[in-house]
Amino acid sequence: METNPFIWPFTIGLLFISCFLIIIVSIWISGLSHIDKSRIVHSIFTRKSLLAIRETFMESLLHRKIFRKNLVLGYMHMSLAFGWFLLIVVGHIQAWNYYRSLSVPAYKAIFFRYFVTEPATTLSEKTLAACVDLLLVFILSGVMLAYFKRLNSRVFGIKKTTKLKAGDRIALTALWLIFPLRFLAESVSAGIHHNGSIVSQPTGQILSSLLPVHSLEMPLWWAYSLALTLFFVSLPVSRYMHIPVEVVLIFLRNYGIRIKKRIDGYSRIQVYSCSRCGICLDSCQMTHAEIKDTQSVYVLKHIRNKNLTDEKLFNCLLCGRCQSDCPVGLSLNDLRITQRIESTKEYNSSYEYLKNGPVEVSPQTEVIYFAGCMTHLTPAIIKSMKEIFAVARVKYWFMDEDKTSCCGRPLMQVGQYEAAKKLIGHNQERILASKANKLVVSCPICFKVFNEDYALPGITVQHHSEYLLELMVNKRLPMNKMPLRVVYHDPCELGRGSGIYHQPRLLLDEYAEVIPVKNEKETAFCCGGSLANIKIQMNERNQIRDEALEEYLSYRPDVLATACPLCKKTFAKSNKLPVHDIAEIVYMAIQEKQNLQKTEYKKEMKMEFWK
Amino acid sequence: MKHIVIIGGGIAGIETASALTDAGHWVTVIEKEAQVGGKLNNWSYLFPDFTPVDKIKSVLQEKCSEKDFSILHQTEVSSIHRKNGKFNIEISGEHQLEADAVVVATGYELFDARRKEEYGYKIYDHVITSADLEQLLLPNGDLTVAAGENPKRIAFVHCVGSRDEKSGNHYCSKVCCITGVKQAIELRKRLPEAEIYCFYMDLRMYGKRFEELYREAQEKYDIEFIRGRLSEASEKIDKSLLIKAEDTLSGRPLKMNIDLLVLLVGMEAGKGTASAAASCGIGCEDSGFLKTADSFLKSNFSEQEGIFLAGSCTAPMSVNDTILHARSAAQEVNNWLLRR
Amino acid sequence: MRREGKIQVWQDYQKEIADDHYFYVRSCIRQNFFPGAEQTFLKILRSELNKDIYENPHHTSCSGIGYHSDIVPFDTIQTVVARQFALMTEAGYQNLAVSCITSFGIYNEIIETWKEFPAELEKVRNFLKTATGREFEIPQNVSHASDIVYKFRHRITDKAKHKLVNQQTGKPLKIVEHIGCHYSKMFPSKGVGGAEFPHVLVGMIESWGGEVVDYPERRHCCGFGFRQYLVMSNRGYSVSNSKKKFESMAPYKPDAIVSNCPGCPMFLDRWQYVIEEMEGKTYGENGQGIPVLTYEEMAGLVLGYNPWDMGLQMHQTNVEPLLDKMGIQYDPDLKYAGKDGKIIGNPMMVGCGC
Amino acid sequence: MKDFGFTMIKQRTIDYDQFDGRLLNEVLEMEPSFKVCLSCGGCTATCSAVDLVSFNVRRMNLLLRRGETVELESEIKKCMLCGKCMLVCPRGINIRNVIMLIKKSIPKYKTVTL
Repeated sequence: METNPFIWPFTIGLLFISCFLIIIVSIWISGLSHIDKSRIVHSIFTRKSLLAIRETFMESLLHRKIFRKNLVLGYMHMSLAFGWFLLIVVGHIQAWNYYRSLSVPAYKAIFFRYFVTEPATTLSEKTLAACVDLLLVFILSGVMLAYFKRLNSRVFGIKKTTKLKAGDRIALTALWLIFPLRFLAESVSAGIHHNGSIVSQPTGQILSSLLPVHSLEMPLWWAYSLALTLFFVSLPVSRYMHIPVEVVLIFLRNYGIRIKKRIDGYSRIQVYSCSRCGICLDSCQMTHAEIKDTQSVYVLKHIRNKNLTDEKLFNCLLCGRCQSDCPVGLSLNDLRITQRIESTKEYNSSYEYLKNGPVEVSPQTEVIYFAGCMTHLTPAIIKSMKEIFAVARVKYWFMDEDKTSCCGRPLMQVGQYEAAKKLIGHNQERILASKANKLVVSCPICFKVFNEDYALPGITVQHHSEYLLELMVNKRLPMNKMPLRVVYHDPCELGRGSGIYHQPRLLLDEYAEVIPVKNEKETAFCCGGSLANIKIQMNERNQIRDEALEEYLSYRPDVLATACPLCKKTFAKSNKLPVHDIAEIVYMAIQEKQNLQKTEYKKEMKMEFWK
Repeated sequence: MKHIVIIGGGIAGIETASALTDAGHWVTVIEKEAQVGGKLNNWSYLFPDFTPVDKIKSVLQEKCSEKDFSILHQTEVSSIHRKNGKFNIEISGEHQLEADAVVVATGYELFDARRKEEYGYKIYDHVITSADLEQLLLPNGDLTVAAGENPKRIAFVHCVGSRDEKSGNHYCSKVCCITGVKQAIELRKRLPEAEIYCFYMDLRMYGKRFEELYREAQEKYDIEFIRGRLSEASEKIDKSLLIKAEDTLSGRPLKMNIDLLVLLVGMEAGKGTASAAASCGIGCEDSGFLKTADSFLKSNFSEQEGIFLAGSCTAPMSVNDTILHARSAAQEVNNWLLRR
Repeated sequence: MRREGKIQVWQDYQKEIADDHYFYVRSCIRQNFFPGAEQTFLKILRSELNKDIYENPHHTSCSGIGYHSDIVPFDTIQTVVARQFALMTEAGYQNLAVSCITSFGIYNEIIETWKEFPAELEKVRNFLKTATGREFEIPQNVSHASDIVYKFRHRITDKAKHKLVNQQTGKPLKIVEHIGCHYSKMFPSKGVGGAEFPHVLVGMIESWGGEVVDYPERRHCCGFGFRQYLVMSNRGYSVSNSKKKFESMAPYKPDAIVSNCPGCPMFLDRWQYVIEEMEGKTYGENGQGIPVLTYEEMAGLVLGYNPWDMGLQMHQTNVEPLLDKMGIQYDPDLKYAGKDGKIIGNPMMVGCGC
Repeated sequence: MKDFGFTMIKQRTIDYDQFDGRLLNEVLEMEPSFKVCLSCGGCTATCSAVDLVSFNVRRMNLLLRRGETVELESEIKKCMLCGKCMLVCPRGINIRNVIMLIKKSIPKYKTVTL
């Protein structure tokens, strides 16, 4: 078969990147736990693989999530990813069709127009050639948008864009050159050999009338090959690693593999799957406090480059807003926690002072109530809960009324996993010893850790908003809708952290009027008080809080309701509007009704008297 | 026209004189020094905003030269007698003045730090008072210690001569805490490399922007505050000082070597105040400051009808408070004269 | 250090010291530690200064050590002190000359108590009368023996055979003065020069040609502290206190330490030996200790008394370096000779710097 | 060495001249808000660990400022990082970061204090 030296750089590059990817993915997968490996083995020939393929198509090629966020940005990504994919596929079909063989080397497909100088004759050849031309135009439109985005990102609805490093610059330059060069090379060849199709032929004719196309043909094909090579070679050190790695990620995720409390192959895959699109920058509230270098995209980049500092790693609220926006669906919170565990593993505490005595709880106890450390600084919540328990005639054990260890979540958030396990073990023992089967928690921070990291077989863990809703539905609480306009603020650990959005709203709706706001549920703001961030300064927290409050205030609510003592304290400090926990509002309504009944009863008694 | 004699030409005296002159009275100020301004002349910059003292002084000077009241310099009062509803004031040089009302504005004296012998003021080379430091803080002030080097470690002692039975003063001088903070900051600006410590018993940041300045001292100027009163200082062979205190918050004794010790001296009722009190038969508090007729409503009245009090002869007072107290004294004198 | 400042303080604290006719009360422990010191004092007063000083063999301990160790109650010690006064009154004296700093403190404390609480005085008169049948007058003047030497320091200078000057270099000897805590820390006005900058020893040293070393831990207690020393396991506290002083004075390279207290010279002397044994550390020149003297011994040396007659061989830190510097002639062979000139044997414990 | 039946007593005095400020300086550089501690003790009063063990958060400040790293290391480990102290601190000090910084860096500077 005919050949030309310019195919060699491309072929070697392709070989290099293929080997590199096979080796690195093998290393990552071999670094998974036994359970995860058996998950792969048991899932590979199941429906899960089909789902993964579908997801790959929808997300990696069509970029559905980006489309949802922004049409132009979605089109740009789709044109490049899906366009290039189709170009490769159609290019190969074209080559197979022409050579009547399936064992055509890749370069024959990629440099088809160079090797096949005669014009297309059959209908299939003509159609395929036209397809290739159109695909190239499609991709070029995306490249044009990418040029434009670099110059002006705001058009794409992106406020900030990531900064580039050398590897990224090379790969980006290569990527930007590949398609224009191919188009030029094909057009020039078409100008010489008249073998072009609907777009390349006219372009070739124009070029041949303007330029010395004969002397340009070889340099352009060489340049095209070199651009491809450059792209392949720079891929491992650039963000474009996400293109192949994301596919692996999608498969593993569909097989049920999740981030562990330690760094493993899967967490490496997550790190390499970040495309550095920068969408996470937009949702990050840290920017409200002018903190602009600690966002997920930067942290993942620093992890890859092994230059992550604690100052950046720990300067994050772990609110999870970026995670719900991430087009790749990375587990950004868990990834960061894993990294924190790694960073602090040398200095955990052992809490030898924790000693469990006998737990004396009456056997009729229906509920264990755990208020949480923070709740002890918001006694109104505790009082409301106690009163509601009394109204509903619930027998409960107030587990942390005094002398109780912390739940362990704050330690977990800063990566002190081993230390957290000690507290968890200690509390777990007390909870199990109580023999009750329901644990009601007032603090979402505690709630999350009780739910996820405690082994409490046979015990239902509920946040008090869920529990109060249950009491209400079971008619154990009186109803009274107050004329109170309420904005409900989703606490991060309860909302995005535990997926509890509806229960508090349903409950609140029975006792007050809930006004929907722009940023709520998945996109709800963080109050700024998060314990997960140990680096942020108080004034910065205030800035974040004020920005969130501004939106809430624009709805002119009577009360800002929340379901977290920390959110309550954080917002209340601003002194801009009354802030109440959901339990307080329920209790307020119940109390109001009881008072009303009393007055009515008195009135009746009076009337009775005058009769 | 009524004649009012004001004893003392400090801030309080001049301020009262100026206001009473404006009200149309004939005013004579008796000042024992050659110049007016009193203790203000010892100071360079004022807390809490580092206002140069010259700014206040020049306003006082202006009032002295522009307003029509007379000042008898280097003159002291020997006795005051009431005669036919008027006051006969005998002054040095055997002159006599007749006045319808008298305002005592004799101010305060700085505590003589030598009385706290254990701190070695005037014995150890590098122990100075806040008043001494104030002069050194002027742009040309020489802060160098032994061997002509800048001090590397400096300690301030709060409450020297205040809140101290051993000094005979049970009261708080009010202004030393903030003076210490102010001077520590000024020192830090001059000596960015030095370590600066304040040994305090309580920090009484009672005034507007005082607490903020204290916080700034910690946050921005790295001044370290150690709770504990200095027990003693001793000079070492290299003229540096060994100081001892209890770090009361750790509950352990603490010693450190320093290059400069600044004693934040308190205020005392001066000799002038005592003699003024004796000569006109007005009472003194246990603290030695002059007794006011009532602590809420008559803070400018002495126990003697017609004798008024202004400024820090009644209690330790900041410049700001003194000005206000003097103005209210003028108001009270004027009202009283009109009523007669 | 500014001398003018100190002079000001010294002027502020001048006390009245009786001129003649003293009733002498001895120290309990000094008679054991440095028996020559009190003897020297009496000799100086009687033969050099021609003063009348009387001591009554019936006088007892003031019981101050027992009092400070919480063994002797206040009523008891008041009565014991009243008895001393009765002896003085009976002998026709009015001026008390006290050898011991502890006693000096006790006498002052009790006299001041009687001034503040006259009922106590009446009670004690009654106690004494009932117990012994004696009556007493409160002394008109209470002086410490060092006050008296201070008062006549210039007359001693006039008779001096030696000066506190290094004969080799001609420079004044550098001398550390240590004042017993109970001399003026309880009542600053009862001490010459007050509590912070006492002048009593400074005055002697300077008028006899020496130079005083004022070092940071000058005011610090020697560490005796009664209970600290009397209970053996507590002696670590005592030695640590002295050590703190040695560490602080060492940079000044002092030639001698002089004290006016019974306990202090004993501890400053003995602890140097103990520290050398425990830690191998010495504070004087050439691996020697710093010689420690009482002010009487210092006066005796100035007046040319034989060091062995004054009992300087009883010191555990050898005094020879100081004697050499002052150019005092002594016979090393007679150091441990008895009164009759026969050698009575070297001590079992070898002193510091040997 | 002769046995006299007693030993030298360790000084209780904090000798400031022996103070090793490296850890303090590092912590203050990374968390400047710690400079403004007033030693009010609010943190200790609210501390969740205080109920369970003898522990004093306020004293961390002093131990650090006096260079007592040995005691500091054993004390600091008692903190459960619950964050209540930060909600009561009148000066808005980022206490949890201080604790984490000390825990991290203390092994570097662990010196036996005399």
